[in-house]
Amino acid sequence: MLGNWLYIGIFALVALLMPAITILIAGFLSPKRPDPIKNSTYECGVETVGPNWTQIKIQYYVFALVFLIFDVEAILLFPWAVAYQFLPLYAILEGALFLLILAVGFLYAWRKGALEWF
Amino acid sequence: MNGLQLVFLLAALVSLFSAVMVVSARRMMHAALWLVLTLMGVAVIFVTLQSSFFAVVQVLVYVGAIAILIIFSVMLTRRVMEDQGDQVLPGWRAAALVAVLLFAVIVGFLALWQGFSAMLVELPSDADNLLELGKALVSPQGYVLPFELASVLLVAALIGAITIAVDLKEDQRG
Amino acid sequence: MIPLAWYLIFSAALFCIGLFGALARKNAVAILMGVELMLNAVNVNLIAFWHYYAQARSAPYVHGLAFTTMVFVVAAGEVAVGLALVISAYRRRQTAVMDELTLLKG
Amino acid sequence: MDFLRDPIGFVIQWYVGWLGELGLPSSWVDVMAKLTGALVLATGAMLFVVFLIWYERKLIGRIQDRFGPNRVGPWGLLQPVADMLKIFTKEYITPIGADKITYNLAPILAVAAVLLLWSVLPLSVTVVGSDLNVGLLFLIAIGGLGEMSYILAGWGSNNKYALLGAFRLVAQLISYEVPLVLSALIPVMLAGTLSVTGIVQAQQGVWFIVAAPAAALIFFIASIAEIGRSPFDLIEAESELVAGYNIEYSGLKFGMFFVAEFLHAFTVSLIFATVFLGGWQGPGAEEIPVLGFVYLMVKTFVVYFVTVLFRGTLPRFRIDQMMNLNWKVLTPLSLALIIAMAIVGGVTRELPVFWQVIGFLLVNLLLLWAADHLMRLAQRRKTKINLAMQTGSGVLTTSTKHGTGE
Repeated sequence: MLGNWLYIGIFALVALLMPAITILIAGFLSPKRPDPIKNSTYECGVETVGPNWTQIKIQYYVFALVFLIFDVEAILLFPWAVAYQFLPLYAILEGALFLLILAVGFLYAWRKGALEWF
Repeated sequence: MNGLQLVFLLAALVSLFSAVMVVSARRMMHAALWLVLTLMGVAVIFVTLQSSFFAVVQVLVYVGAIAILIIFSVMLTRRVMEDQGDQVLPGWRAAALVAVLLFAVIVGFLALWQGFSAMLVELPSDADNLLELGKALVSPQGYVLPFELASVLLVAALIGAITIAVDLKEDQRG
Repeated sequence: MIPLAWYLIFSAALFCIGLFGALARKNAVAILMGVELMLNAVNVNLIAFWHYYAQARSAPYVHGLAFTTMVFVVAAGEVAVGLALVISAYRRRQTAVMDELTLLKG
Repeated sequence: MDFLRDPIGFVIQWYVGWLGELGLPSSWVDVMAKLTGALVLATGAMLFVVFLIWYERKLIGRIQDRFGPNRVGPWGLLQPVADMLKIFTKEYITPIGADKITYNLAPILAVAAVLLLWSVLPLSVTVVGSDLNVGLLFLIAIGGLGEMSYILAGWGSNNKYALLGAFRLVAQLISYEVPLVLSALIPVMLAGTLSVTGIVQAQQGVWFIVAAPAAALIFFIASIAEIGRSPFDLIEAESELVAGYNIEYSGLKFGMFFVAEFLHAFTVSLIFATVFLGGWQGPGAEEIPVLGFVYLMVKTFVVYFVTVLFRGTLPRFRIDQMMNLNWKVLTPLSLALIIAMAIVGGVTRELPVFWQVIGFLLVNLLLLWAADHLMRLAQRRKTKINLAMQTGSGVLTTSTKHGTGE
């Protein structure tokens, strides 16, 4: 069990180091002639106005919220799905009930117009 | 000291350090990004406890969803002056004292418990645990009530949060 | 393998850092981050004790895992509603600093 | 003969044996073998991108009635190599006020998140990176980790457009992760395990795309959206969004996002082939493992071909259409699908496998038909409202709920 994770840990290190080293090597090969115009923030050639304080729309929050709810629901359902073949019928119906309750909340969000992109 | 202990210590140090950065960073965005690192460290600690399922769920739910939600909220509640100036209340010293005292009390009490010095040995395999967890979650002798209540709780959270967030928009428009 | 004590000390430290964050930070989102740290510490504790009790038995032992699942659910609900409140307060009063949200002081 | 039947496994065994003979302690041998495996697989995947770029450009060229790259090397095969050499010597331009750490971490994390997916995928019977018991969940979770790199890039660049592009992209990705996660539940239900190897083995008789075509379709569409390609390529809609989160990147740092995108497209095809098309399963794959690898690659390239075909032929979605497709079609459909399949599976449990599969298939097709029908109805209603609004005759005009926002 831990051996599997050891491989993933090593793989993660390799996966992080490989692009990092490639970027570093390319950094040695490439020229470095910075100047203020080149380094300025890209904004269609016009001088940037203000710091990058942008405020995003509330819609993003709502999508992230629904996503979070479904994600958590999925972690409850994954063990249920693994055990599915060993479950009696009433246990399967309990899982279905779980999803139906959630579907009610989803329908509410839909009716409320929370899923529209304005 | 063996390799596993080394991994644990590294993960614990990284996550504790970044947890300190979460509570002390001036810019909220940096605090949120440090929080991601803390959560990843905790995921590694779940791996050393041989709970693959929760290690992955930690990444999926905390890093993939909760951290993103927090980052979105940071972006939604920015004010130009917000990131300058003190980010802690005047009474932060008292809070620090409380935290340190609590830590001392917890560790002190735990040290009295005879299981404190126990060693954790490697479990045979945790493949079956997932299966057993799935059975327990829907069995009437197990956790079927919390399982269904979790669904209700999630729906309540969904409806509550959407009501708060979306109604407001209508207020502003009208 | 690793002593149980390490996990308990780690989770106590994480909990106390989170507590400090929840008590001392001005920004409401930061307070919620502190709460998330505390919940994570709870999870580490639950899984550590699950391992401690599972290794002593031969039959599968899942109570700690079921509890942890529920903590995940509660954490998700808490952060969803909490952040919605913060955003709502921010949009009404243009601030996310807790000290300035003094509507109830009258 | 062993070598011919399973060259990769043979080399691995020989290498591990050779390490053991060097007299290292066994734990070091283990670590060394794993390190080598990871290095070879990761390097191979990175170099494979060169070929993928050629393949895709050639294919897109043919679709658009062009030749595609055909100057450098035979059939233009060396074109991506030339491009790579060029991008290696390009200057890094770091914008003023960039958050250095996050800015530089983002391209690395983008590639790492994709590469890490390869660590749990079984390539043949004997070549299994890591048989994790939560493999499928791991794939989804690491896919989600990639989102973090876009946020890092958008935030680190200190540019309004980059930030907006990043958040738009992340909103898209997290939305499409919902049907992805939900439809991934169905193979888990059918296989009874989360391990990717277990899922492949469970498809010995019937591929899951036969038993659950609707789930496969949802998974496929959500996967294409996850890699952010056409028709979901709103992130790099150059004419509208100044290229999104990667606008401030140059040189190889930009190239890394590019590599990540191409590799992700292929990896997603690989995941789809593994989860729904039986992975390395095929006649004779058990006895001759190298055949399994060939089968897997053929299946993956078929899926990849379809994604490129999508890219070459479909116009881009508008963002509200894209969100509607996700929230109003795919998510409810996958919810209904899970409930229906769970109940059908529970009822037909006593029947032989054949009838069970027929039952699953019927439920899937029924739901697909119902979804199609409902979509048509909704479309018709919308057209009616639009017509009524244009002529200004109907009472329906009062129902203009779709405001312009704040």
